[in-house]
Amino acid sequence: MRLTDLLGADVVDAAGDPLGQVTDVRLAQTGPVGTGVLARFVVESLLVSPRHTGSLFGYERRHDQGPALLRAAVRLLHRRAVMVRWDAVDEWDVEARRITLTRDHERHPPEVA
Amino acid sequence: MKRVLSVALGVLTAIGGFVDVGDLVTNALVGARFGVSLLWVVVVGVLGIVVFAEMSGRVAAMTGRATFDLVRERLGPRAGLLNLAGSMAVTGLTFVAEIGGVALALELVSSVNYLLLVPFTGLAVWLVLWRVRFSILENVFGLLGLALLVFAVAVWRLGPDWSSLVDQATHPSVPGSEGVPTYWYYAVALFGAAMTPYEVFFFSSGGVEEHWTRKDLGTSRLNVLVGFPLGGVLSFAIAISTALVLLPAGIEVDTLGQVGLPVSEAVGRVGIAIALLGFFAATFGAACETGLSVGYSVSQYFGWQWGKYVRPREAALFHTVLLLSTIAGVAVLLTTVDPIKVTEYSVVFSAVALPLTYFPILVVANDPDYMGEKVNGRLANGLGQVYLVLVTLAAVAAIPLMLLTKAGQ
Amino acid sequence: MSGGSAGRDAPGTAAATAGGRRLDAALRLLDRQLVDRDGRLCGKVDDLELERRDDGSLVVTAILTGPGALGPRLPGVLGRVTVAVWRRLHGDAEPGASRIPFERVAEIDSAVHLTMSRVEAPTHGLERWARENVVEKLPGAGDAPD
Amino acid sequence: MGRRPVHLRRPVPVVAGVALTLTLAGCITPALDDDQYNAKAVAAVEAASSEVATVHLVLSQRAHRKVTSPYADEVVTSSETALDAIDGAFGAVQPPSPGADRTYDEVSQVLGSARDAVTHARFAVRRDDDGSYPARLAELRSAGDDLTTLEERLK
Repeated sequence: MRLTDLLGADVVDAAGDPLGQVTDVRLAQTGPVGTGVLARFVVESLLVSPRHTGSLFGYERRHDQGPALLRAAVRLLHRRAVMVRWDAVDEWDVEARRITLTRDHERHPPEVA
Repeated sequence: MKRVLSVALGVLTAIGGFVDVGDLVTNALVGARFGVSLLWVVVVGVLGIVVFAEMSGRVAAMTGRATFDLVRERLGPRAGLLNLAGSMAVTGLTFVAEIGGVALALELVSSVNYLLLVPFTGLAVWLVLWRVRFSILENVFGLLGLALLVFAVAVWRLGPDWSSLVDQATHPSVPGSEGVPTYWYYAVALFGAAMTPYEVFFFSSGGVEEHWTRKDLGTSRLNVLVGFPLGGVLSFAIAISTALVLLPAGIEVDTLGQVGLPVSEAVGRVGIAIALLGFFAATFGAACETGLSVGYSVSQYFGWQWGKYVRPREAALFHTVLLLSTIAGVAVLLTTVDPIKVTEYSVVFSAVALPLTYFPILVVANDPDYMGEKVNGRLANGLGQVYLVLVTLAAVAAIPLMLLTKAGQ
Repeated sequence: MSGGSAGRDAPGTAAATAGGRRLDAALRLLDRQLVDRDGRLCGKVDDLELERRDDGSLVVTAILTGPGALGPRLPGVLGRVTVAVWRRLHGDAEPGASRIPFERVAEIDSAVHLTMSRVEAPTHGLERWARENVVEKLPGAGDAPD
Repeated sequence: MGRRPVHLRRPVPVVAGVALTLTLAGCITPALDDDQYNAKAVAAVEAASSEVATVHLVLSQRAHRKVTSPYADEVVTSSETALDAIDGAFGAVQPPSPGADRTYDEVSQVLGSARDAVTHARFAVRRDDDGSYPARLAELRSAGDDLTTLEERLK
């Protein structure tokens, strides 16, 4: 499997209602650090937004990144962006590029800091 | 002392390297047709290139990454590839114009038809790209380019009525003999000539070539903040000199030879010899810069090793691109297209391509993950946003104006 | 540098990964420059290989690079042509993308730094081809610029 | 990522195509009525005026030894070539009505004498014949005046 199998996949809740598509994948470092090489990364959560445009600029995840006009425009486009944890994924159909979330999944704000 | 010298050298080469064939032809042409009524565009354009070159230089110094490297990261591979194709079309066209400009300058010296000089010029450009160290290339042509200061001397010796010039320049109006769309067409062309995208590719990649780090931020800024505006003064001088000599005589510029006539008028034979040296240095230096910019951008998109800081065999794909683009540039000129016409189109298409380059730079220069505390301040962002609007307007207006005015006729 | 993206309040911070670094893959890893242990540039992060573990977790196992990874991300005909040409050059029927195991990653900042030399990198083929067939045929290819 | 439609695809080839067409097409397009023909006549006369003025300027500079002989030669020769192209391009346009034939005759005659004046200037510059410069300058001035007069009448 590839990262790009996840990116752009449709995300629906347990009832089949769409949340949008995966616009980014948050990775978390695991295991010991300081061995001279980076430890593994695991998929921690998915950034889900109704649209893709402009998400590569990162403004929906940062409220302090300028310039203001651009930030406002991208944040408006992505105002419904949410973060869902990978363990809230009930089913991932790689072929159909479709991810179904569990009934009790939680939606978090996408801010990084 | 050594530090002062190296800073001075940087500023001088930034001045001498500022003007290329696009600035030369467009400013001369506009001065001869519109007098000083379009000089305000040069001011706007020079401020714009200062704003964005400063950003791209800061990004290069802080991250070690040049502009196109980051274009793909921020736009993704698809939009990045489109951007690459558009930017390469424009930079390639400029490359053709510069090689043609060198050949035309040599024709004025040697009286040999420029078409015979084109293959020789192409070979010379390629040899410099292949063999000559980056700093030598930049310093030699930058310093020789200062010969264009002779246009400023010419203006001074022509002794214009300064108060009336200032008045016309600050209260611009469309001359009676020209249509409003034509005026705006040339406004867009001048803007494109001043803000040519390759200057930013080259400036940021040059920073990486010279291994800039955070310590070089001051030097890089000084080059941009002092060197570029003073380089813009050269553009000014060219436009004013043709406005003073060619406009009253009813001469429209369509050859490089005509661009030199105000200098011979005011300074005589020594003047024209210096101007020819300046033409040669400006076009040859810019031919190297645009050629390198093509190689830089393609390599940076795909992540290949690029640059003149390694041996050619260590950057084989980069050097293959340089070789092929030089051959292609020579081939285009050998079809006998008029290099001056190519130049006129290249500056207008530069205007079309401006947002492709400047938008991603503005985003990256604001990203704290790359830039740490050196992200854009209020001034850079304020100006950056204003210019983003301006370059978008120019890009949108360029083609309709070109069709409407039959390319400025 | 990218360490700044470690999110204090990032959702779902499990005990095992507490304090660990967070990276948004598309924003911080994808399309980033690869740099070998000698500081030479050797391609882009064109994709990442993911592997599903028994516990349901998804682990990043390798960086995918070169035409086999970039091709599928390009639009329509261009993407198909890239993959087809890659196949033809490669000789295998299904060459897949070139893999760089994630253990070979030393550091991620404005570039992805590897612990290997670019000569060992799987995408060195095209560069090698250009070197042997174009650049080394020209005089002075091995000289430092003067 | 494979299936999202791509919206941004076409501009580059279109832009390049337009550029190529405009560059290659030059300026010969048909004149559909007398007004268009007249506009082309004015454009041709204007362009010729600029060339004659160029030669006049460089010749007077040469007379005062402000410019080297090869440079003057280059400038004069380029203007001569340009005049040929202007004449050729205008002559290639079919006059749309018999009335326009008169415009053709007038323009063609004035362009012809402009061409002669420039050619004479070239002879003088290549020979570096100082004594003949005043006469050549006068001839160029007169050709230039004729062009200006005609341009104003056609407008």
